[in-house]
Amino acid sequence: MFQAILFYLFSAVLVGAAIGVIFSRNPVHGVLFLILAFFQSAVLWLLIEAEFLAIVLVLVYVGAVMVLFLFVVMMLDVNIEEMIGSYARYLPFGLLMAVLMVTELIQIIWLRSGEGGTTDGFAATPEGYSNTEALGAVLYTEHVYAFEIAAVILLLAIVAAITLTMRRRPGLKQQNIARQVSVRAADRLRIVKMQAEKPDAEGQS
Amino acid sequence: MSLTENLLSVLIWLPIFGGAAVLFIGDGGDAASGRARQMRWVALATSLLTFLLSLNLYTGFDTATAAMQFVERFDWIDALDADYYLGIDGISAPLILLTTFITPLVVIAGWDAIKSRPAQYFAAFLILEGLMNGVFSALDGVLFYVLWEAMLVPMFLIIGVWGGERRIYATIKFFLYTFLGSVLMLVAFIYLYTKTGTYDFFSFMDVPLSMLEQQLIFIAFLVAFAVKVPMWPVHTWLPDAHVEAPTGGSVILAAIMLKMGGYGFVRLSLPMVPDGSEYFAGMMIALSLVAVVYIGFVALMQKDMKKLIAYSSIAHMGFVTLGFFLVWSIARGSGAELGMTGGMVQMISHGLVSGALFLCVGVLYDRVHSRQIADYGGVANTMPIFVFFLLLFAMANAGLPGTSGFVGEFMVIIASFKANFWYAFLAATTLVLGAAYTLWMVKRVVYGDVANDKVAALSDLGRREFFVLGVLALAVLLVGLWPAPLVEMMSATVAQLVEQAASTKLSGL
Amino acid sequence: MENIHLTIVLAPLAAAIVAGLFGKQIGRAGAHWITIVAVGLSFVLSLLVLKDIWFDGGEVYNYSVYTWAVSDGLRMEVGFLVDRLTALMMVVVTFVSWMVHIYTIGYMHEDPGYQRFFSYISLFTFSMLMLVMSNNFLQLFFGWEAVGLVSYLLIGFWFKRETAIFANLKAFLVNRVGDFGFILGIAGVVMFTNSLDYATVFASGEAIASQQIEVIGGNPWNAMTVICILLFIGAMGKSAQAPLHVWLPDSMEGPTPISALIHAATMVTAGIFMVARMSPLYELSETALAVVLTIGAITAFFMGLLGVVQNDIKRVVAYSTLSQLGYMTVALGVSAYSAAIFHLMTHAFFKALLFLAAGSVIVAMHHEQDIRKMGGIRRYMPITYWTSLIGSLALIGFPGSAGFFSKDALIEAVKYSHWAETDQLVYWIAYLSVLLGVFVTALYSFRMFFLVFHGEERMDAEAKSHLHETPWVVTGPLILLAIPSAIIGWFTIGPVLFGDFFGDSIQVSAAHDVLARLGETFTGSAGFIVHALQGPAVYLAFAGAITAWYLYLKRPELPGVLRDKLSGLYELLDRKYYFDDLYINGFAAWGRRIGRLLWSKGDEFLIDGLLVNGTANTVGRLAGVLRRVQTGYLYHYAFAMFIGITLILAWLLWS
Amino acid sequence: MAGIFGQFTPAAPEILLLTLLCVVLVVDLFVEDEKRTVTFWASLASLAIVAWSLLATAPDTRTIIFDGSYVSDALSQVLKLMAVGVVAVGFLYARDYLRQNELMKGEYYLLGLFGLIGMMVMISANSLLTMYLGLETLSLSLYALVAFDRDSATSAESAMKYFVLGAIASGCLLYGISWIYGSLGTLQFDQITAALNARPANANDLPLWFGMAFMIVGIAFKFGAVPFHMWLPDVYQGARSPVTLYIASAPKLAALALTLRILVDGLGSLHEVWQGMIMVLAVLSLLVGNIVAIAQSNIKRMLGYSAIAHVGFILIAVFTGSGEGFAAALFYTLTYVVMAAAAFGMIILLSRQGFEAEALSDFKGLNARSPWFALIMMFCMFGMAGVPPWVGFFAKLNVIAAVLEAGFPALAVLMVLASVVGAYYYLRVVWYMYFDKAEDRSVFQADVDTRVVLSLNGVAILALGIVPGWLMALCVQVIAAVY
Amino acid sequence: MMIGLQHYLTLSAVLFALSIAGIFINRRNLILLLMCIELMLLAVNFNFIAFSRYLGDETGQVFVFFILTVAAAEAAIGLAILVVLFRNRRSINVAELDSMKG
Repeated sequence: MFQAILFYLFSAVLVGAAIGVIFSRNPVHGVLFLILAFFQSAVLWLLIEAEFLAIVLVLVYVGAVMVLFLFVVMMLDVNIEEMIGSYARYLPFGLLMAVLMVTELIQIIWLRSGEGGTTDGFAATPEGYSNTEALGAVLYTEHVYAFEIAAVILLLAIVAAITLTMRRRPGLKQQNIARQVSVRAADRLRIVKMQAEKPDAEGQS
Repeated sequence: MSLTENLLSVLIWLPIFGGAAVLFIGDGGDAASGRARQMRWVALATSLLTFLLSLNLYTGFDTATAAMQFVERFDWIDALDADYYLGIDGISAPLILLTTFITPLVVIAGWDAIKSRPAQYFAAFLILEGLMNGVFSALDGVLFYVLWEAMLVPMFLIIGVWGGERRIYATIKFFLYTFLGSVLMLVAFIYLYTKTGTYDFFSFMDVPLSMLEQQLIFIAFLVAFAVKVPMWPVHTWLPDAHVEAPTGGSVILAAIMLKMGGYGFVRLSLPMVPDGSEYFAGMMIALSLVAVVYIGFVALMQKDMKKLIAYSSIAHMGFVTLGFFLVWSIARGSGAELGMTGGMVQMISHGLVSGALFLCVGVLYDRVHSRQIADYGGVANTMPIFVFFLLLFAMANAGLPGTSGFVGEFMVIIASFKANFWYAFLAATTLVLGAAYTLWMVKRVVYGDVANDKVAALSDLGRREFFVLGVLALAVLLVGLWPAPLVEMMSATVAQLVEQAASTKLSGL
Repeated sequence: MENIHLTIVLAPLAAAIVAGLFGKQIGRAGAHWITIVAVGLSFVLSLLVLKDIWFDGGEVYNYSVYTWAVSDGLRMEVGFLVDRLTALMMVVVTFVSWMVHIYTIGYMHEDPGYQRFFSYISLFTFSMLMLVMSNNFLQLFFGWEAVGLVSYLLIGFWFKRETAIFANLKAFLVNRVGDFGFILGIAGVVMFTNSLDYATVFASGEAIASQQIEVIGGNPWNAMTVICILLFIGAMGKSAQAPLHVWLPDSMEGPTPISALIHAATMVTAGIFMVARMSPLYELSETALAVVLTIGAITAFFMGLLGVVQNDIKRVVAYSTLSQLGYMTVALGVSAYSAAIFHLMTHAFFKALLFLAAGSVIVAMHHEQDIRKMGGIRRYMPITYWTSLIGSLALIGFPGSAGFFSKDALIEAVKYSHWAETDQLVYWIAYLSVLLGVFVTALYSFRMFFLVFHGEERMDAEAKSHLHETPWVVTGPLILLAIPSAIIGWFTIGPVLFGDFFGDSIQVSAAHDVLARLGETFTGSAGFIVHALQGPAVYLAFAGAITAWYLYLKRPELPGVLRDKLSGLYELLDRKYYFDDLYINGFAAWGRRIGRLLWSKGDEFLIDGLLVNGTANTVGRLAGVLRRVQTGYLYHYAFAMFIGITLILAWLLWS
Repeated sequence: MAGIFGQFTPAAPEILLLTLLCVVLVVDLFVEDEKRTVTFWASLASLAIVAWSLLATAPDTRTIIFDGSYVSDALSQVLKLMAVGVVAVGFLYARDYLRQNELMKGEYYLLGLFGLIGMMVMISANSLLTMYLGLETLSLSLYALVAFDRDSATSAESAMKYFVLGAIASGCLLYGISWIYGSLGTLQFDQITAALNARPANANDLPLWFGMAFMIVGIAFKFGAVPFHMWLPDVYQGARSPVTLYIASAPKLAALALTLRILVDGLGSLHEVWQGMIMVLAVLSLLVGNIVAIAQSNIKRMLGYSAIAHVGFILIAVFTGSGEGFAAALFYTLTYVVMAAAAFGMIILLSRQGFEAEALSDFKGLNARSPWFALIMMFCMFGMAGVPPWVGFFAKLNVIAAVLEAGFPALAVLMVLASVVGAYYYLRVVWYMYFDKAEDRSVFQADVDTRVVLSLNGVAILALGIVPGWLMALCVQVIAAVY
Repeated sequence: MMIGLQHYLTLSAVLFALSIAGIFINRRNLILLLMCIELMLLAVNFNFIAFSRYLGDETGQVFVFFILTVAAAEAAIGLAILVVLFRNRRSINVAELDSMKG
């Protein structure tokens, strides 16, 4: 029962945060609402004993990705006034779609799920079960291939992000240490031989 | 590997490779360059050689049998069970001969007339020739269809590149119209394939089919062939294509490509779906007669010579389909073959006559650059020799006995009388209408006093033009005066066709 | 003998080809020599054939030269049937043709198309011979159309003249209308006999007559009637029977020699010949004969009437030809085929003579053809005058002339024909027509004769100064034709009409055989004249001639008065019963109108505009609309995706 | 190879590719901008080695390794080889263009190779997890590639659209996977099949169907099937031509693998359920693709819509659910990729510094400028239009045969009619090339090797059409070996 | 009543639907779109974890682990593209991204 109260409480906040995300006019608020949503999710995951992922979600996701979001929002310095737009026009459509989608999903989750809409709690985990250990056990054995691909994806993300955002701006003054060090006198000084006198008048005409 | 064993392949591939060679020799960007001259000679030599080789078809042809001759068969696409399967019988051999006969003439006719990119022009015609020979000899559905469609491409380019002012509209219309027609045939082929597991025409002929299947397949075939023939009311691409096409294109289009439709009916529709064909025979006859009468009237009012000849082509091809679909209306053994033979002869004759007429218009067009009847008048004053030929072909077009144009019409009218008096009555209106539109045009173009300076400045036929028209004139007269060899060539096959058309495929179910 | 037949046919053809294709090389003289020699050869050989078959009792030749084509058991061959009818026709054709060839040298000597002309008339001779010598329907049709072709070419010989090229197109098309029926008739023959061969077809005549054909549903007609009428439509075209006669007067646009040859003596009689040839078939259909008779009678009288108001010298002769052709057709209609052929033969001579004489006048008058501008030419052109007189007398049936025998026999035949018993209406139409026709014939013939040769000289001084007799190549044929026109009836009436000259080539059923009945009283040519003097025809002819004399020589102002008094009638005649108006403003104009309508409304608007381009445009428009769905806005894209998902889910849930 | 690594042998190409990619990455780091071709050649060499390893390490039979994550079978071999080849050809075509447009950076090749890894993973995926990861690898490289020209606003715009929509699509795919996982308790295709077959007859399949529907959304998006196609024209147009070439060619192979693996390997027993959905998508694609393409004036965009139409054909082949249909889909995809490579190769060929040959009118008068390449482009166009004797015809023929075999004649008729509509816009290119006067007479700046390969590519379209038998037989064999 | 699978699934469904609604409603800011996508992935994660717990099978959680990884990479690339876009256009307004259409 206590669990149920917690579930409903956190769920309510989660949904509220989600609504906040989609309706926020200021992207900073949006990111903050999203962070709130992730926190609520982490708690809900803890409730069903998915501890490892709950922690990962907070540490990795909120700690890194959301910060990245925030960072970009700040960096782009988007004019918030400009961003304020009318939701009204597409709100009905959006809500209609959302309601339809929820209705359809509820249909299969509750109304047509065979057991008549009742539900049991999750089975208890066996004694001495460690979520992290269990995950670790399969992650590096059964899913090693996937794990490697995930690594590739991260590498790819690095390469891609650098490709897209790193740019040498033209006109930017840069030092090339190697060239500075390896410089020789001949590169710097040019001795030009010239005639001592001015050319004569005929030559000028 | 002897020539006769692989004659058909040679007739297909020799022009294609010749065309490729012509393309590679090129014209150096200048129609008068030495390279262009070489290229022309290669083109001519290829087409002439093809013609000479094709004569073997005639000499080696056994008229006594309806079976396929000069058969070649190799595995081609195992996954589809489609073979490289060639062979000819009495209905395809004359058409191949017609093709190989007309192509050198077209090459000669285009010798000097084509100024821009002549190499591509000649190459297109040679490749087209090979493909056309292929269509007439293919006995495998996939092969047939491939060649059938591939033919559109050179013609599309010929009209589009060397055509008149509205060439793009005309050629796109031509392509899409005929493409639309043929894709349904493809569906029919594949359907038959799913029934038989092979694309062999003979297994298509043997497989029993229900009435509904036959009707649907017939409609699919009909769309393909009716467009090609063309039958009313899917004929409107033809006048446009003809008008805009260069002379050679018009000639090939009229002389051979239209025959594809008629050929398709006898090669595919009648033997493969006899019951379906019988079911629709009444409609086909009606459409044919509409073509004869309706188009006759329409042709009367044309102001453009090519358009007029194009419309007259439609009317004449109406006789072809009329002849073919009379089979079921005539009591057994009393003349059904006559109608079909008439239709076949009409195809050959129309090939010669309309080709020649288009060449004649081309002769005028090259000099005056107008196809409008109103721009001419009194050509007889300045071009008597040309007028002689034009009159001959006009008379052939009007179906005068002694010319080839008469033979088919005569046979078909006689056969249609056996079927129904009114069929013959409407068909025979062509005697009046055909003469009316052809001779009225002749009157306005040829006769009268010299109409304008351009006509006054006309020079009579050059050597090449004389040769081309002369050869065609001889052919027209030969077929008109002595069609027996041609008819004999077809007779066994036609007899078998009538047999096939009359038998039912429903019983095997 | 086969070789002789072939030579007869092919010699003119060869000459035509040489003169036509190599005219430039052989020159003018070469062209006329080669054709004259060739046609002369044909004539001589034809005489030989006639002699062989008539005097020597030679056999009838019926054989195939080569097989044109065979299909489905139907043998289509080219072959010759040379019997007495054929032989007679061959002689007539080659003789007149030969005369015309010679005459042409003089008539056309200034024309630039000299060689071409000789080529054409030689070709015509060939075609006509093919027609008459045919032993089957196919070749008959070939010759039939080939003479039409040459006629077309010759009418339009002076192709710079707008009237000439109008006339030749008209002639060809009207002939084609006839041929339309003709080919259907042939098709009918094939349908019932599966043969094109005369002998086979004639042999199965009874079989055909016993069958019926439903042309209009529910109304079975006798097959023979249908076939014969269809064939006769062909004859109507070629032999210019009303209402397909309109081309013949216009055909006078051609040079006069061919008016003589083609449009008087030979080609136009092809229809008569054909029906005579088909006598075994026509005999089996009363209805068809009635049609033939009626059409012939109408043509004979009414077309003659038109001759009275014509002022063009050749047109007068042309209408006379129409009328005479009507006479022949009437003879066919009363089953007096021999009489028809007999009249055909005499007519060939005297009508060719008349035309050539008219041509002679025209040449002398420097191609002036209006008889109102002539008069008194007798003095300048004696030979032409006398030969013309002979021709005119023969035409009106002056006792003793060739025309007299044939026409009087014909009228007798009508008078005593079986129609008097079987169908009074048809009988009286025919009989009155031929009788009154005699008067009319005499009237217009002598009207023309007097206006041209007698009376005051109405030509201008310029023309008068050049007026003189034409050279011998013109007058020679006139004389040569005048001889048979005058006398040939004397020798031939007996054997041809009442003897057994035609043998089996013409078959008449006993009930119809009026000539046999007449033959019972026939005692010889002189007797025939005596007998004829007791009938009305001769007197009507005299009356006509006298009327002409009175109106045009004695009281030349009267015709004008009459014309004013009878202006309605005159208008009717002047406009040729409005046939031309009907055809040109009616059929031809409506044909063009229908053509334009079908083209612009059917082809261009409905099929091309709505269906073809309409479909293409619709697809194009659809493309324009559909591409607007792709707005470029991200949220619309997402929207589309989610609508897609939602619909799929909904489908899964609620379907 | 022996020991514990022996089991990795089938995956050797992927491993090699990754290794070589790292090598290229490092090499590229030390190459100066003027010598970027080194990266290009290094990439080509890597591809050659991978191709060799594909041939050398091919297992004879279907082999599943990595605890069911990875499968190697005939299908994967064919698709991977093709993908490697097409990527190599694309690299070659891109080289001159990149150089002229000062885009010659190693990243194009690197990202391309990353994408190839993604494709290979997808092709060999035997579980939904690896499939998803492969898909993401591919997608992420593509997003980056599209935005690759950092100075182009249109590129960035299309990349953004692609990214957002792609992310939504993969979200849907994941949602679907989660339902499948929840219903069957496994992610491996063979186990999914087993679980499906073992489920009780009266089981509630609705969650399964939902999961499948969401996954089909992912598949349809990847393929660009209507109504999940909206990104495709914009991306084709917005990306630089070499990138478009990349996107338009090889990923179709991966998409086919995605489709076949998920729908057939995994959910084959639900054939009746997905059939309807696929058909609706396919028919819509066919119609919308062909019709809207008519209205285009940008050739890349036009080819984008044409790709949508082709996807319709491929999906219809899959829809039949028969071995024949799958073989037809495989054949279609393989040949389409060849044609697309040649067509975009032509676009690249026509482009030059500062000039993107992307308007249809840029092809005007090509025949006068270069008859040979006009011919090649004509081959592409007629090939795509399905006109024989070019190979595109046989591709369509096979599909129609499969459809008729499955008993849907009306669908076959619809397909051919759509082809006729489609023929129009292909013809328009030919018409511009042959019938119109050239507006632009500049000389092509491509190197000989590019010209040769492009020519071969074009000729292959014809040659394959004349002798399509072996490839068809191969496809049939491959499919027969797998399904 | 215990809190079980279906509750979690429902919550996930609501989140999923909200993210969709967000994508529609938001016509201005691209960043918010990216956040909506994050929400969508969160919904998916809920599903996986719930099923994983329900089935007692870790694979689902492993999947979530990978989803998180990929989502991070995705966010990086997405934001990078966003930055590129902003540099070129000086705007991340969704409604202005319509230079290509039709």
